[in-house]
Amino acid sequence: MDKRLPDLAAAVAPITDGAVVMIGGFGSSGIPFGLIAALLEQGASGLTVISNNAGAGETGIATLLKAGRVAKVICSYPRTPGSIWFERRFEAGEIALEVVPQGTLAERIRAAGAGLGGFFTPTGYGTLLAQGKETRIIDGVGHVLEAPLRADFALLRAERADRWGNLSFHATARNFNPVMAMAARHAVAEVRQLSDEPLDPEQVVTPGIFVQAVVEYGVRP
Amino acid sequence: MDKRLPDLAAAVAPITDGAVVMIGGFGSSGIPFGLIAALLEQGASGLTVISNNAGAGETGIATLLKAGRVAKVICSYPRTPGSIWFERRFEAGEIALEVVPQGTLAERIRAAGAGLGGFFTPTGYGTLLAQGKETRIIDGVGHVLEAPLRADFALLRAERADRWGNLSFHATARNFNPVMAMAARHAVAEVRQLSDEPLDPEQVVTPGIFVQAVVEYGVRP
Amino acid sequence: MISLSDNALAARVARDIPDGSYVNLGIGKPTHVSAFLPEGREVIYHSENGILGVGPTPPAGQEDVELIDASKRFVTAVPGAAYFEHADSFAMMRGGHIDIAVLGAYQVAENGDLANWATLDEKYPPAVGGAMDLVVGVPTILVMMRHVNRDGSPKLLRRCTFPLTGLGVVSRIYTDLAVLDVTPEGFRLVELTPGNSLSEVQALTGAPILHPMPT
Amino acid sequence: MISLSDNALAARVARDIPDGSYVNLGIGKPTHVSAFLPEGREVIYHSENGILGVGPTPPAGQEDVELIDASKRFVTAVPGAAYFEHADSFAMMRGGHIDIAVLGAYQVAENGDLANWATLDEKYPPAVGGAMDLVVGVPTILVMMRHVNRDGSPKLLRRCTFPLTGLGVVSRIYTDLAVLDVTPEGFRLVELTPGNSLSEVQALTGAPILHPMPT
Repeated sequence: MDKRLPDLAAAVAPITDGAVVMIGGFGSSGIPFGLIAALLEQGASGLTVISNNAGAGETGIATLLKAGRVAKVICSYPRTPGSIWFERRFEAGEIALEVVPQGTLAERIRAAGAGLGGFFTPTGYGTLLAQGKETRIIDGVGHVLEAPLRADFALLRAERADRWGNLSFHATARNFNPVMAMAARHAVAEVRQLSDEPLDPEQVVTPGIFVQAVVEYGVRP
Repeated sequence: MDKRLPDLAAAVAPITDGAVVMIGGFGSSGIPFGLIAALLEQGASGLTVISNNAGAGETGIATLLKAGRVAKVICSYPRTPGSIWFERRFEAGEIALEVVPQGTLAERIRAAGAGLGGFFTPTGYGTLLAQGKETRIIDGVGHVLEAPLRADFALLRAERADRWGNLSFHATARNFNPVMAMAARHAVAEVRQLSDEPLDPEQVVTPGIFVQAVVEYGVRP
Repeated sequence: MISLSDNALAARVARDIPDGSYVNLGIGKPTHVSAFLPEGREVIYHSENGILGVGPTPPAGQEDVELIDASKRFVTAVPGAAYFEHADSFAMMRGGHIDIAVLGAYQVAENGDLANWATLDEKYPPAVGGAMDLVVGVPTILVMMRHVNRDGSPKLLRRCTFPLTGLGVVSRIYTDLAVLDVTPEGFRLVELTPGNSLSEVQALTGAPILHPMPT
Repeated sequence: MISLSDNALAARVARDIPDGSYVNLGIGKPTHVSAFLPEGREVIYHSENGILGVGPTPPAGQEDVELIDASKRFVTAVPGAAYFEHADSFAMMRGGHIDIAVLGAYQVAENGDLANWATLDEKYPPAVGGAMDLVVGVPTILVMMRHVNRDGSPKLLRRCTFPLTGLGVVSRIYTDLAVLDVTPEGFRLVELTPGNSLSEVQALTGAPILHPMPT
């Protein structure tokens, strides 16, 4: 078993037009900039992107939005300062947007990865974001029923990986990467360092069973 | 902030008659034998115990069952070889039993800790353990609605702790301990070693926010 | 009218954070509260992007680009810190483990409703972040904001007009002009910024302010 | 009738585990399958108590009392192993991440229903463990069991009489007498233990066995 790939292009090769792609990261940390650049190069379009943010400036997800590759964004916070490409595409009506409270986004992704059919959460009850959703009062508190959120692919950023696909992370670059690994049919991680030795089993954050391929991209942005 | 306690007796002192107590462990690993012995000594009775197993031989939870301190057991597998005290109390009709599929048990505990109102799981659909529960077909698959499971106290076993209550574990002694820490109003961990230095933040498995007290119990069973 | 500076307001909020608390500081001005914590208190700051134990801004040149807070500022980690992933981070928030959250607001209503994520401008894309999770899970929600909008219109209202973040969730509001509690009867004065009168502040508030507690 | 020994049956199951699989071996006899994996295959064994990469039994005196498998046997961890907590472990099972599970059974029905957790003895406390989670999440469920009960009565049936573990979940059954697939039409013979005839095996089976696939 050896999940190591030789380059970023090989890692994104399976992604097809119209795919649902989760992309890890929060703000500027934990974003797989190398894989996103390779995906831009590769050319797949009509993508649904699931991520916390929608890119900033001319980097990361913003490059996919600029190039018109994204049909829909599912995220909690598209309005990072400098999200000009998201704003342009949104104002022009060129992309669909589903805004999800951040914890519900993480939990919907986890539910998909954990094989659950949905969950009741108090988050968002009584707000615009619960409109059209099933609600229920549980122990006197209003709850919203939320569905699992799965993807065809996940593009992840990690610190180290071994040939089994076990991942460790660095500081707050962990964020959405572990849950997205669980929820995608095919999860690919760019890592700062591929390790010839197995990671310490006590220190594995994402076990390799959730990761289909790893590739080294040594740059820490 | 210093969550370290001087002895096991201090750790179990707040437990009252009739309390709901989660107890970590699976088989013989990750069981807080020191805290259980202290609880036996302390004398609280009429307890509801939530744990994967129901004790074996004359050790662990079996000592509480033998002493008649347990009114109800919620677990997945009470029938570990040698669970004689569970079997005696059960056959005599002296304890109530709720059997929960193991993954549903872990997930119900996590749901309580994560502030969720419940979840749909395919586990157990169409079986005796779904009788009386709400069911729903989601994407063509039968699901059962399961409720969060919370506790007044959690008794945990960990490898190391620092004064902030951060925990690390050893091998398969991790098991239910991290989710139980999340789901109890007051979680207490016995640890093989109290550390004067803070744990490495990358290697903390259970962050101290979930742990109210830690006490050293150096024996590894 | 005496209006507290942002720093003075942050210091006023910091005074009310007890020793030993787990606290989430919302993005923007609330992040400054930690700089004003009185000496001798140990408070653990949570940031929803996966850290407990947020420390001060690092010295220039020593930033770790992968160690940031929810405002995307470079931060440090204090001794006793822990890193974790997003589902665990929001379990801390939604599950009632964090003691206090300090949030900014567009509007707060006298019944404790909070509006802090969307305006009525339909061209502006909505962005909710983690505020909705905080308000349902954290038992004490402190709001820190200017008392009025730039045009002088009130932000403290009988009912919010902007889309809600949460229903009946606010415990206390700290503004540049006053501190108010949300009670079952409505806003109740806790204190006035020294130099202001209740009638002056009432005139800038869109709902009645109840008599102060006897002191 | 030729009846495979437990070891021979474990070896027969092991032959069908492809290289690179993630496999959960149920408690009891299925745990022996790993000892018979053909040379040259790397298979990662999952145990629901929190380990991927279960290795062989340690030498006497080198046991780690906190490193056990779901059968509560002392085990080792192979290179590439990982430890995790229970909710994550069952996410692997329920979420479809494990490729194959090998389970024991009291009864299997021709529609793939599995009964392996409770009998009809009401005095005996029920104990379900993790089997219900495995069968809903793992795409390939292999059952490994004796073909008949000790009293000679069949365990392969038109419908189970014991409480079910899961509905329509079994892919293939390996017994001491034969290997059978569960198909939409019912049990279909894959192979007979050499020396046995289909009619002999059919006589010990509580549902029709369809003609073998043409070879």
